Amino acid sequence: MEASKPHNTLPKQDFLKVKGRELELDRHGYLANYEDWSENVALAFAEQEDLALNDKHWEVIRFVREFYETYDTSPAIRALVKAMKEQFGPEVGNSRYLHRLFPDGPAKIATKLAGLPKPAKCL
Amino acid sequence: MQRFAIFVTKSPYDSRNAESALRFCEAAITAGHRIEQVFFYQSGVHNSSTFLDLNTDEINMCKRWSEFKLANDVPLNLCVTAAARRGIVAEDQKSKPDSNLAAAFTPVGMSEYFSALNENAKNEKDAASTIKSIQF
Amino acid sequence: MSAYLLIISTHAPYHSSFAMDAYEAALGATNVGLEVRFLFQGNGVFQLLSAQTPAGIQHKNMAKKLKALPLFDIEDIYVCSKSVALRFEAISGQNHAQNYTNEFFEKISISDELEAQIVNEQELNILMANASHILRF
Amino acid sequence: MLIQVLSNSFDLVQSYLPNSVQNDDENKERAGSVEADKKICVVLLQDGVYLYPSLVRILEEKDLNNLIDLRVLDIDWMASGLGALVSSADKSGAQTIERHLVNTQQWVALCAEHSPIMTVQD
Repeated sequence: MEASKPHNTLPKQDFLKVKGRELELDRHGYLANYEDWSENVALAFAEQEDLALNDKHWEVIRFVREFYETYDTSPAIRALVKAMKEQFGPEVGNSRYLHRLFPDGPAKIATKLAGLPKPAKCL
Repeated sequence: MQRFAIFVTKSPYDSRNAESALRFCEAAITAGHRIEQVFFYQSGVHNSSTFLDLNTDEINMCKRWSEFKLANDVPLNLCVTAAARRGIVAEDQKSKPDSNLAAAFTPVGMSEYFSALNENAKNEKDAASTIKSIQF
Repeated sequence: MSAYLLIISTHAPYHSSFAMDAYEAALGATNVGLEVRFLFQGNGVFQLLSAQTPAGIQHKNMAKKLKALPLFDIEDIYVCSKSVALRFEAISGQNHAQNYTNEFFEKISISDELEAQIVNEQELNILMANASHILRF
Repeated sequence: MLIQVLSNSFDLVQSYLPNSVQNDDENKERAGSVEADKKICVVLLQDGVYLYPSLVRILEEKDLNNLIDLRVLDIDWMASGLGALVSSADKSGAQTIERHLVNTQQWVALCAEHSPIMTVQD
């Protein structure tokens, strides 16, 4: 008899290995549990993204985590730029600066490194 | 001639909301108006599901919308996030080999609807060119 | 008079997706440069209670989310005063209604920099009539 | 302004109707209103048709007929079966509803004419 096809299963779970621990990822490859985050998580994601983190990156990563705690929202790019401008001034709070730091999209990558959910596509 | 953009927010069968929307669209076109797009948001995204299975004496909204599009070439857009949250997926989304999104519908961002209305704002002086939004 | 989209949010935050749907529609609209004005009406005013603690139901805090509205360029925010008064009469069932209502108005503020505008019936009618488009959730 | 009513919740709909004829000029000026004094068109569809008898009464009682143009979509009205009830209860009722009924084409025309259009539903 033919084995039944397991087509009604939930998608396979992916994990991120950090210091011997396996952390659950969502289906976009973002950290599933915000509380699992540590600086090592950011470093592990940065390696995936081929990104060498410097102080400027860390400033943004910490800022988006703070943003998330304040507004319960993963910052989309426009809100991120505006909020950073308010806190750090126009030198840092502009989209060109952020794109230089995170060439694949500041909101998309910085939120990933910060252990937040992916910002909604349409916002 | 008036240009309309239609915003559908309710699931078919649960409510007759979408039926009224479609009736409006067809009557508007008959009267010489234009329907610029129909946008499906909230539970309205269920209108796009090919999994709808109704008897022949009941109204299948997915089929009706698809026929409407074929006849009138009106874009049927749906909010990709609202759809994903309700299990409506297009084939090209990876990790999901199956799709229940009918071919007549296009998954888009919310901006697709609002850009149309914004174009409106810019042409405010030209009343004939403004697009009117109607929610269902 | 500038053209604007009026979004009316009429549902309490956690029972259904309506509050989030209204919020995300507003964000989507400003994203393309459309001017948005946001009105809390009916049970929508419950979204403004500042002490929401939805951790137990594993939901995001709507009051916190609303504080981000100005970051998305939504700065014209209105609250229907009649909706507030009606609801707090119902909650108290007694003469405390006025106290609850006053307390509510003192405590809501979308952010430290931004006060919601309390509107009466006439102001509300004008706000609606002058809108280019209205979406009501 | 046009209000499409798809709900039969009376309180909900009433909250969007002007309260009485005496329009507050002071308020209007304060908000710089141009449009607010225009007549509001109310179109009842779907479950909204069940509000028709109550709305007709309210418009009479509050003398709002100059401010509100009440319309009922004919096919939804027919579907409801209210017609027989209204005309048997009140002889003039049958004539009144005739004046308020619109067909789909007329509904579209009203939408083309008015702005903005708001939909009230549950």
